[in-house]
Parts: sequence; C-alpha cells; structure tokens
Amino acid sequence: MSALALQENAARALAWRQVTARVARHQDYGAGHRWLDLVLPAVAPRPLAGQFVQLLLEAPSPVLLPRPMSVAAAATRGDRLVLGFLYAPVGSGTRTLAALEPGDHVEVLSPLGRGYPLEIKGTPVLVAGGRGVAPLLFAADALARSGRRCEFFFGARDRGRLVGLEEARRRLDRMGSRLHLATDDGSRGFHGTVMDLLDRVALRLPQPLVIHACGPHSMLKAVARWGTGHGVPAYVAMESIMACGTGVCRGCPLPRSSQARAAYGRSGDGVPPSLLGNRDYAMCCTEGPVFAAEDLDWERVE
Amino acid sequence: MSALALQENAARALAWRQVTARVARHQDYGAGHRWLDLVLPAVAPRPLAGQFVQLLLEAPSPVLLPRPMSVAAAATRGDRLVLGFLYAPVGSGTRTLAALEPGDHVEVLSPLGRGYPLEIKGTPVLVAGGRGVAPLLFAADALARSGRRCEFFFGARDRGRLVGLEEARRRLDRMGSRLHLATDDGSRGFHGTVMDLLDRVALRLPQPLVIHACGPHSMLKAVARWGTGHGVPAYVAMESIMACGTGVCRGCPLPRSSQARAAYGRSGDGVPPSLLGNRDYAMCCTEGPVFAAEDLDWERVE
Amino acid sequence: MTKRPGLAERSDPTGPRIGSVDLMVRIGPLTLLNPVLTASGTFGYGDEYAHVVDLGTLGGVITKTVTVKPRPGNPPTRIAETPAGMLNSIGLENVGLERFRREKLPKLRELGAAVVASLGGETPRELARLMEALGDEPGIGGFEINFSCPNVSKGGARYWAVPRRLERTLLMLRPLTRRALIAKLSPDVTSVADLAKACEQGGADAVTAVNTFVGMSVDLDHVRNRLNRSTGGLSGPAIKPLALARCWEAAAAVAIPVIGSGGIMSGRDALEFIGVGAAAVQVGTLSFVRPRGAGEVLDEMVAWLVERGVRRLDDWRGSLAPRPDEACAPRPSRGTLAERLRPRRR
Amino acid sequence: MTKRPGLAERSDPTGPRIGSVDLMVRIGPLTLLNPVLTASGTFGYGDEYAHVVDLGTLGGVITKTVTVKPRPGNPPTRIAETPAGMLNSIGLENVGLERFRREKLPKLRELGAAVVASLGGETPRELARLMEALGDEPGIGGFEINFSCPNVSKGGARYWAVPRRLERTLLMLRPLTRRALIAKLSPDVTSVADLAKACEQGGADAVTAVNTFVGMSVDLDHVRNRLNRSTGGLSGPAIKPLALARCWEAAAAVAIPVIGSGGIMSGRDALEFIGVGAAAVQVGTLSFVRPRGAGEVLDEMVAWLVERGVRRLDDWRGSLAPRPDEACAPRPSRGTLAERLRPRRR
Ligand SMILES: Cc1cc2nc3c(=O)[nH]c(=O)nc-3n(C[C@H](O)[C@H](O)[C@H](O)COP(=O)(O)OP(=O)(O)OC[C@H]3O[C@@H](n4cnc5c(N)ncnc54)[C@H](O)[C@@H]3O)c2cc1C
Ligand SMILES: Cc1cc2nc3c(=O)[nH]c(=O)nc-3n(C[C@H](O)[C@H](O)[C@H](O)COP(=O)(O)OP(=O)(O)OC[C@H]3O[C@@H](n4cnc5c(N)ncnc54)[C@H](O)[C@@H]3O)c2cc1C
Ligand SMILES: Cc1cc2nc3c(=O)[nH]c(=O)nc-3n(C[C@H](O)[C@H](O)[C@H](O)COP(=O)(O)O)c2cc1C
Ligand SMILES: Cc1cc2nc3c(=O)[nH]c(=O)nc-3n(C[C@H](O)[C@H](O)[C@H](O)COP(=O)(O)O)c2cc1C
Ligand code: FES
Ligand code: FES
Repeated sequence: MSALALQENAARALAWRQVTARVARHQDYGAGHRWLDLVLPAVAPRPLAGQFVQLLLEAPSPVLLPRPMSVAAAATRGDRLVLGFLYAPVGSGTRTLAALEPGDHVEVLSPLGRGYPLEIKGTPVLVAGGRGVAPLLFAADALARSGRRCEFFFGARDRGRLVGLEEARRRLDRMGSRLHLATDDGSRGFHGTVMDLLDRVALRLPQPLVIHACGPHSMLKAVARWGTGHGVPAYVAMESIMACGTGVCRGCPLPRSSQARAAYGRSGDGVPPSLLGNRDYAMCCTEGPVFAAEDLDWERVE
Repeated sequence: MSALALQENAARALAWRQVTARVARHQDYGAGHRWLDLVLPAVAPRPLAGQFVQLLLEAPSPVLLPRPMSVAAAATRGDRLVLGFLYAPVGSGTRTLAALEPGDHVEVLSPLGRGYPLEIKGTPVLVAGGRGVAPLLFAADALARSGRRCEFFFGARDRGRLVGLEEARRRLDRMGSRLHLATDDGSRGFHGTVMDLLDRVALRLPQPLVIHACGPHSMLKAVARWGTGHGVPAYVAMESIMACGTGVCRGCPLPRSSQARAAYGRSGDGVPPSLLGNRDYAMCCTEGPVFAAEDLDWERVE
Repeated sequence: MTKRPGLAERSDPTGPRIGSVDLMVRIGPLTLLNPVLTASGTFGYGDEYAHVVDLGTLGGVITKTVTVKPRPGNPPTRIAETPAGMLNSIGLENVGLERFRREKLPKLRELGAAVVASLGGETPRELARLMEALGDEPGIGGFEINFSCPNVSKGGARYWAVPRRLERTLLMLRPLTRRALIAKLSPDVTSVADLAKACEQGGADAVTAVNTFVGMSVDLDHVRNRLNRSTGGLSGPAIKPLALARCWEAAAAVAIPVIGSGGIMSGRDALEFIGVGAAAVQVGTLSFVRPRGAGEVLDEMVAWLVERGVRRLDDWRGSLAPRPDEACAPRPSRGTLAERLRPRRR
Repeated sequence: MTKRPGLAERSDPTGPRIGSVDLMVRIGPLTLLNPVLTASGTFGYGDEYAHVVDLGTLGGVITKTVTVKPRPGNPPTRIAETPAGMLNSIGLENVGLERFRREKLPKLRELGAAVVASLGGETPRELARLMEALGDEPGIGGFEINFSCPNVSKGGARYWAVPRRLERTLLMLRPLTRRALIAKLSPDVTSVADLAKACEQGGADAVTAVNTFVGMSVDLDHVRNRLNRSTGGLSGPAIKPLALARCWEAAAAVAIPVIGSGGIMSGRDALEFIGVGAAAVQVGTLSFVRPRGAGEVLDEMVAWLVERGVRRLDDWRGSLAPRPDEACAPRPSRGTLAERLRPRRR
C-alpha cells in the first residue's frame, strides 16, 4: 500500500460523523430493489466507493440496531452531499427503511470503513454480483474521473436478477467502459458464473489486471480463488452482521489468512491500532469492508 | 337488572369475534384528537354504546398488546358494520394507530364488555368528560332511536378541550336533546366542573334521573359521589390497563364496593361465571367497562 | 386421559395441508395430538375462548393455576407493557380447589381438548392436598405444578428454586396420580439444569421451561411503580432468546421431555424451541394478541415441516441443539435432520 | 484519580440548561462528575469515539474487559438481533494486559474522562495478577471486575455465581489497589442480592447490576444457531425491566453504591434505575445505536430534574424504591422526593 493511501486510511478511519440526513428520493429500481437518495450536511468527508454508512432506524421502529448500507453513489451539491443506496426490502430493517418518504429524516454515521484502493495500477476489473453492481458503478465513476476505463463484469442467477442493468449499461457506455454479462441459467449474456466468464476473457484484457468485487460471499470466494490462481490482486467488499459499525463492539470479525496473521502488527495498514482487529480476526467495519482477498481465510468465511 | 337484560348480557358476553377490519376514514377531529372509521364483516353483533373493541396493532409495530378502544359510533351497511372511534395519539399504541391509512387492514376483537343499561327508566343524564363525549353521543343516538331525549352534560378543563363540540351540538339539536356545557376555567359554558353544573340544574330536570357517564376516573368518582348523595343511579365507563380484553388474563381488576362484595355470587348479573372476577375484584373487560357506580370501591379506584 | 390419533387431521380446510406429519407427543402417560399447548394463566379455563378457537385442534389446554383456597389476586395495576414484552402481577387469582372441581372441571371435560390442570401451593403439603383431591379426577390428562410464580409473597418462584425441595415435593406427589406430572420451572435461577434434574429424580414426566422472568416497571410520569407489587413477571417476544437458552439447557440435562415456553409468537418460534430440544411448546402472551394464536402457531409449524418433507416432528426435535461435546458449535449436529435441511451455501 | 467539580457545567450551549443540579456521585474513593458511564465492551477504549463525543461531559468511561493474555474472541457470528434486544458472543476479545498498559493506557489518560478499567479473569489468581500490574497505574480511577461474562468457557458468569468465591476474590484484590473497586454481577442467578452482599463483605466499593442475560438465537432459514457458541448475552431495551428489578434488589441488599446497567436507552430509563436505588448508570447498547447516546441520556435526565426543581440527584436516588417493609407498595415511600413529585390526581 502506498504511503499516501496509508495516511489517507488513517485520517479517514476517524473522520466519520453522525449527521441527520433528509430523504430526497426513494423509488423502485427494478428486480425487487429500491433506490434511496439521502442528503447529508457535508461535515463528514465524501465517501469513497466501497465505504458504507450506518442507518440509524430509530424508535418507533421494530429494529434496534443500525443497518449498514454501502454507498452506491455520492455527489456534492453546494454544502450538501447526496448519497445513493441500493437495497432490497427483505427483512425488518430494510422494510422499515422502505417506509421512509421524501422529506423524512434519518440519522446516519458516515462514511465508515475503507473503500476500494482504486489507485492501484492495472486494468480495473470490476466484478459485481446482484446488488453489488451499485457500489461498483460508483467505483467505475471514480475511475472515469481520473481518466481510467474499466472492464465491468456483472452476473446473477438469471436475467431477472441483473439489478439495474439498463442503468449500468448506459453509464458504462458513457465512460467508454465495457460491460460483460453472465447469468447462471444463460438467460442473458454468458451462460455461467461471472467468474467463468472472466476466466474466458481475462487473457484478452490489457495486463496487468486488478480486481474490485462486490457480491455474495460465495461469489467473492470464487473471486479470491481466481485471483490467487492467476496472481491477480483482488479487493472484495465483505459483509458481516454488525452492531456498532465503528470498531467498538468487536461484533464483526472475519478470519484472517495465515499470511495476514503472520503480517499482523507489522503493516499497520494505516488503520489506527485501536480499530484493528487482532491477529486472528479482522474487523469488517473498520479494516474492511473492502479487503485484499489474500488477507482472509476463505475456508472459514461464511 | 331486568330478566331481559340478564339474558342479553349472558348471550353478548361470548358473542365477540376476531375479524379483519378495513380503515374507511381516518381524519382529524380537532382538539388533538382523531376519528377512525372501521368497516367490519358483520359476523359479530353490532356493539352497544359503552362496549369496546380490542385493536390488534400487529408486527411490525412497536406495540405488543392490543389497545382497547370504546366504540363511538356504529352503523350497519349491508352485511358490514361501520364502527367509529375517537382517540388522541398520545403514546406508542395510538401513534401506531394514527399511521393507518384508508384501505389498510387491522384485526379487531368486537364487541367486548358490557354497554350502558340504557333501558333503565328515568331521564337519561349523560355526563361526558373530554373524549368521553364520543361513546355518549353514540348512547344518545341509541336513546333517540327508542324515542327518548337526554340531558347531555359535557365538561372539560377549558374550551380547547371540548372535543368535537360542534358535532355534539348539531347531533343533540337534531335529537331534541339538551347540551349543558362546563369548563373548569369558565372559557365556555358554566364556570366549574360538569358535576357542579349538574348539581345546579338537576332539580329542574324531569325526575327520576339516571346517569350514564364517560370520562377520566376523577370525574367518574365525582359522578359516583353525586349519584350516591342524591339517590340517582349512575353508570360509569371505566378504563384499566388490559392485556386480553376477554377475561382470560385477569389483568384488569377494579375493586368492588363492600355492597358489591356482599352481593357477589348472588346476582350473577348475566355474565358467565368464568368471566366474572372474584369477590374482591371485578374485571373491567368482562364485567365492565360500564359499571353501576355503587358497585365499585371509589376509595381504591385509581 | 386423552388419547388421540397421532396423525393430525385438521378440520379447517383453509389451513395448510397437514398431510401426514406425525405430530404426536408423549408426556409420560399422556399423548398429545400435537405439541402446541396454551400456557397457564393465558387461556382461562378454556371455555372463554371456545367460541372463537377450535379447541380440538390444540395439543392441549393448561388451566389457570389452581390453589387450595380461592385467591382474589393482587390489587391493580396488574399489567405493564414493556419493549416487546409485558409484565404481569396477577398474583394467582383463581377460584380455589372447591369451585374448580365443582364449576370448572365439568366444563373442562367438554372442551374436546387435552386438559392439563396447573396447581400451585405455598408448601409441599398444599400441593399434596390438591393432588389428593384431583389426582384421579376424570377429564384431566395431566398436572403442571407451578413451581415458578413470581407474583406471590409465599410459595413463589424463589421458594421453589431449591433442587432438593423440588425433588422431595415431586416424590410426595408422584404416588398421588397416574396422570402426567409436569414441573414448571422459573428461569430466575443460577442453573435451570439442576432444577430440571431434581424434577426428573422426583419422578416428573416432564418439565416446562420456563415461566416468566422477574421484572420491574416504573411510571415516571406518575412517579411510581407501575405494578401493585415491586415486581412482576415478564413474558412475550422480549424473553424468547432467554427462554430458548434455558429450554435448551434443561433439555440437555434430562431425559424426560421438556416443554418450551417463553415468547413463542409464531410457528417458527415453536420450531426453534423444538429444534433445540423441546418436546412440546406453550403459547402464552400470544393468546392475548391473537386469541387464535395457538392454532396459527401449529399451522405455520406444520407448513414449514411439510415444505421440507419432514414426516415426523420427532426427527426435528433437538436436531438444532449442539451435543454436550460440541457445545460451541453453531452448526447442527452431524447426521441430524437439521444438518440435512441446512441450505448448502449462504 | 479523577476529581471534578460536583456541579455540572456543560459546554454544549444547545443542551438543556443544567443550571445547578448536583449530579456528583462517589464510588468509594472515586468522584464522578455525573452518574452516566459508558458500559464495558460498548465504547472500546474511549478513543474510538473521541471525535464525535465530548468525553469530558461523561461521568466516566469503562474500558473493554482486559485479561492477562490477549484474546482473539469468538469466531463469527458474534451478533444477533432479537426483539428489542441484541445477543452478543464476543468472547472477551481484547489486547491483553501488556498491550493494554503499553498502548491503551497512555491514550486513556488523555481522554479527559474518568476511566474505569474492566478486568476479567478465569481464576482469582488471574485477577490478582491484573490488579498487581494496574492497581496503582495513574489515570485509572477505578476497576470494574467482570464477574459476569456469559461468552467464555472458563471464568464466565457461571463460575463467578458463587457468593463465597466472589467474597474471597475481592478480599484478595482489595489490598492491591486504593482505587475504586467495582464488582459487575450476572443477572442469571437465583439471588443477585446474595452476590451483592458477598461483594460488599469482600470490600468492593460498588457493584454493577447487571451484565447481559444468557440467551440463544436460531436462524431457521439457515437451520443453525445464529451465534458461534450455543448462547450469547442479551442486552438492550428487552432486558430493561429485568435489569431494573435486579438493580433494585441489589440496592436494597447492600449499603455500597449500585451501578445500574441493562437496556438504558434514554434519560428517563436512567432516572428509573436511580429512582429504584442506583447511584449511577451505564449505557451500553445505546452507544451502537447512537454514539452520542450517553451524553443524550445525561441531558434528558438533567432536563427532567431541572423541570421539577430537583437540585440534588441524591434526593431522587432510591426514592421510588419500596422500603423492605413495604415491598408490596407501588407508591413511592413516604417522605421521599418521589412522593412529593407525584402528580396529585391521575
Ligand atoms: C458493509 C455492509 C454493506 C451493506 N450494504 C448493503 C447494501 O448496499 N444494500 C443492501 O440491501 N444491504 C446491504 N447490507 C446488508 C444490510 O445491512 C442488511 O443486513 C440487509 O439489507 C438485511 O437487513 P434487514 O434488516 O432488512 O433484514 P433482517 O431482518 O435483519 O435480516 C434478514 C436477513 O439478513 C441477514 N442479515 C442481517 N444483517 C446482516 C448484515 N449486516 N449482513 C449480512 N446479513 C445480514 C439476517 O441474518 C437475515 O438472514 C450491507 C451490509 C454490510 C455489513
Ligand atoms: C375500555 C377502554 C376503552 C378505551 N377507549 C378509548 C377511546 O375511546 N379513545 C382513546 O383514545 N383511548 C381509549 N382507551 C385507552 C386506550 O386503550 C389507550 O390506552 C390509550 O389511548 C393510550 O394508548 P397508547 O398506546 O397510545 O399509550 P401508551 O404508550 O400505552 O401509554 C400512554 C399512557 O396511557 C396509559 N395507558 C396505557 N394503556 C392504558 C389503558 N388501557 N387504560 C388507561 N391508560 C392506559 C399508560 O400508562 C401511559 O400513561 C380505552 C381504554 C379502555 C380500557
Ligand atoms: C397474565 C399472565 C398470567 C399468567 N398466569 C400464570 C399462572 O397462573 N400459572 C403459571 O404457571 N404461569 C402463568 N403465566 C406464565 C405463562 O404460562 C407463560 O409461562 C409465560 O407467560 C411465558 O410464556 P409467553 O411469553 O408465551 O407468555 C402467566 C403469564 C401471564 C402473561
Ligand atoms: C457487544 C457487547 C460487548 C460487551 N462486552 C463486555 C465486556 O467486555 N465486559 C463487560 O463487563 N460487559 C460487557 N458487555 C455488557 C455491557 O457492558 C452491559 O453491561 C450490557 O450490555 C447491558 O447493558 P445495555 O443493555 O445498556 O447494553 C458487553 C455488551 C455488548 C452488547
Ligand atoms: S460492527 Fe462493531 S466492531 Fe465492527
Ligand atoms: S384484560 Fe384480561 S381479564 Fe380483563
């Protein structure tokens, strides 16, 4: 990791704030998903792709703990920040969220955790599964702003689950980035997993490659395996049940790989020691949610 | 109590049903109150004035227990019942209720408890405090249908708390019943409590009198005292924190007067024995909420 | 004693298709149609709900606790709502042995459901007196001894939280009835396992885990305690995780059946209790929220089992509970039904 | 040792006007600015929140429990949400004594808040070792001994639920420090009063009542336990009525201060604990929900007292708790502040 990145990580780790956000837009996004735009006072830094916020869904809500949510878009508007989120109302938290209407207020902690190290050199290969598409489109935007195109791989079980496909296509087209589609059942794009597809086309892409991925852990596991097998660095956005989201509860451990255990305490990685996990476990909320795939023990990741 | 009333009570006590109701109307009623109209399938009997329902405000609601609510109006529409309710959104239950919109559904147990014994002879003197006005207007309607007028006493702390005053005036006018107003601060009508006012005018009313009252317990206590002092029977609608509302939990006791303790087990009162309280305590939900004032120990009523 | 066919045939044609899930539960000499009972003190004596609930479809009805003398119960206020729960301080209001036998028992016999009579006493002697009077009465399928009422000043949960006292009392009661003898335990103890073992030693056919938890509620607006006594018993969803842990602990400690109770509000909740080792469950507070709740719990439970092709509830029972030698494993034990039902990848 | 003026002067001009409510709390030799502390394990080592919370306004910060050796904690999953509560099975993850002293202590000294170090051990010996190492360290105002962790296989809540063991251990620790010595108790015992008395006998300056309750959660969709171990500890609003009862019981049993903990989410909740006898309170789960929660609790508490013209928090303390001779009374005791504050008619 570059010295700059180290410093930035250190500064960012304790730069989050608790602010009151206003719902600006809340609408269907297709495939059972919803899109939420929140307007925040810009007292906290603008999030990087891969970072997340904690949504404090307060009483009288049936939900006690905040819900972590990846930032799917970020724009500055005057002294305000507009953050976008993509989610599916599947449980009590997201259903409570779905009831928010434009004009309603919600408290958020933002921005939390660490984003994708997009500064790393190489052809950015973005690998998205399902709703993982959103933070990666955000990453693609950031890359485009620094003049870099990406190879965008997007997969799902079937075409009905390619969340926001048209939006993705439009935006990637505009950036001059390429969209590679895969569905497990072949109903759209390549017939197979998104990793099967990457496997096919990887050699034709400008080398070296660097992977940034977001999706279900099972997919991220395949990404990690592929990266190791091909010597391609891979950065993956993990999830974990969280309580605090800020490093104090120690509730969100992910098992470190033996390599990361050996390196523990040496690299520092820019994260203030008190936010670091321990030799055995990294904390998803402060050291992640984006991890170098090689730093996790994928045998023990759920 | 008449033989007919006894039989009716017995039959009614176990005639309640659990039904799904639809919100037909839900609007402000002034003085911080809201009016709710629910449409029920008429598999359960039409409630009498003084009876109540249990509103099952279900998950995901922050409220566990059902909320008892007096029926403030009842009309038959084909094979449906339309029940009206008047309430103030003051706590978690009523605020959850306030969020219901026309078309929403809510489960109710209806009708519960025992209503006012309007069949009792004498000039009906209805004494209402605050939101107690609603069930008593419902009682006035019932009396009007059997060709009887009433003397309607309506009191509150100040004129801002005379909930739905104009509505009350209009309806009582139409029935040819008289409205007597009192406010503690004299901002409307008689300057004093509603019982002070009754005390003033009682002798001028056609004797004998029979009182039906609904309001805060402190007012009902004054009603009871006045009734005893003047030999006027008084029926009062009590409240109690409730769990079941149906007699099974034994959670809603009211202390019996020594007279009622002595009579316990003799009168029967038409309520099936399993729904009766015991010698010391009556159950508000099944023996009440309407009680003969002389049957309660007002020293121990909260 | 109630004997019923083991294969549930539900009369309600709109319910889930129960098909042929074997739901039968044996509690000593008592055979229950299915594992869903209504908890003591939350369903009256059964007849209060007979016009809205098809009692014949329930596994059984447990009566309000009966004591030798009638009890008026505690003064108001007896109920307080809390986050996801409720406190009660009823104080064992009941009609007493004589009226129970004279007025309630005849009606209980007509319910068409297995009936378990709940008995409470301030001393072992009082319980023995109740059992002498009722132990052979027809129409009672079993007795649940309430060793765990938090709301009485004598003979409450604390008095009975002594393993030896439980064992001796049960040894005294055992010869007085051939019906099922169930001991209902308090959760407010250092080791519910020790209490359960004592009950097993004393000859109980089952233990119920658990009664309500001692709690307190303050009304700050009126600057006073909410309940008539300092404390009450907490029930409802708030206690489910706690009750589940105690049920698992009890089930791991004894060979006799454990009946789970505490915060069961759905068929899924019931399946959780049975998954960690309960043989049957009780539905309490839910009946206040939905009088037909117990039946809905059963229907939802059966639908879940049918969907997964489970033909005997017994196969599911305990299959989620870690074995003692793997008490640290979140996974279902090897070879259990739960292991087979577990989705391959998350 | 932290000494502060007893009259709170809040820097935040938008908060309620604290005016001159005397909020000072004495825990043995330790004087707290006000009664609101952050609970162990829910506020890290203080510095994680220093950029969002004005730590100097808090009564104190209790660190994550420290053990002699570093502990990696339990494997995932460590957290499960439940109705109005959460289960945790962290397993005392901490950096261990050496790194605590080297890395954390210097930072703790800079927090500008009273610091209480939480210590955990599998044996009395281990606790003594910790106390020998830290007992005189400057910057630590007191020690809270975690006798109540539900999530470790050795030296957890169950091991310590023995009054004599507590007493002996505290007698051993007492000479090793002149700072405040606080014993944190488990609620999962038959009598928290007995444990509290043993702590008092052992020389503790205060007891904390209570830690989390043992609970369990099943993920039926994935057919497994949710947590890594069979059980975890339940915290949050769900346990408030239970914790309140135990806090009251402990406060009635001992003369030393009791620190209330369990489900405190607002100033009103804190006032309830103090009203039934707590000298101070801890805010745990709330910090996850609102990092500034502890400060908000304080502000709301003070606003309530100011509104009612209460000038000393001590007058409110215990004034809602029934005296032992009137344990059945829901009314505040005669002559207490609560009696005076009670609205005349309902
Ligand atoms: C860093 C991070 C970023 C996330 N970004 C998004 C996002 O962009 N969009 C989105 O829809 N969701 C996201 N999630 C997941 C989100 O926090 C919610 O958990 C999820 O949406 C379900 O919440 P719920 O309350 O509706 O469901 P619940 O009723 O709480 O649970 C439904 C199911 O989700 C599981 N679950 C609960 N919490 C989590 C969690 N934190 N992680 C994984 N599984 C969980 C439960 O075990 C259960 O099986 C993210 C989680 C993390 C940790
Ligand atoms: C027979 C009966 C008829 C009722 N009819 C009406 C009605 O027509 N309109 C109406 O607005 N309300 C009525 N109530 C009261 C109603 O059930 C609610 O308790 C009340 O509206 C407050 O509920 P909440 O959930 O909003 O408040 P909560 O948050 O539950 O509590 C707010 C305050 O109300 C008190 N409270 C809670 N439940 C009750 C109760 N059952 N009785 C008395 N106080 C209680 C609490 O102690 C607290 O002080 C009736 C109650 C009974 C027993
Ligand atoms: C209002 C009420 C009254 C109760 N009365 C009794 C009783 O008389 N005897 C008894 O053994 N348990 C009694 N209980 C405890 C219940 O039977 C049950 O064990 C407990 O409520 C936990 O289950 P739940 O969470 O499903 O309600 C009572 C519970 C409530 C809420
Ligand atoms: C995630 C988590 C970690 C905890 N870790 C500790 C700990 O290390 N030591 C300890 O004494 N208590 C620990 N506790 C208990 C809390 O300090 C507190 O006593 C308990 O959570 C009840 O309070 P609450 O309901 O306000 O959270 C922990 C609680 C939680 C939720
Ligand atoms: S969620 Fe609390 S440490 Fe990560
Ligand atoms: S509310 Fe249950 S008996 Fe009246």
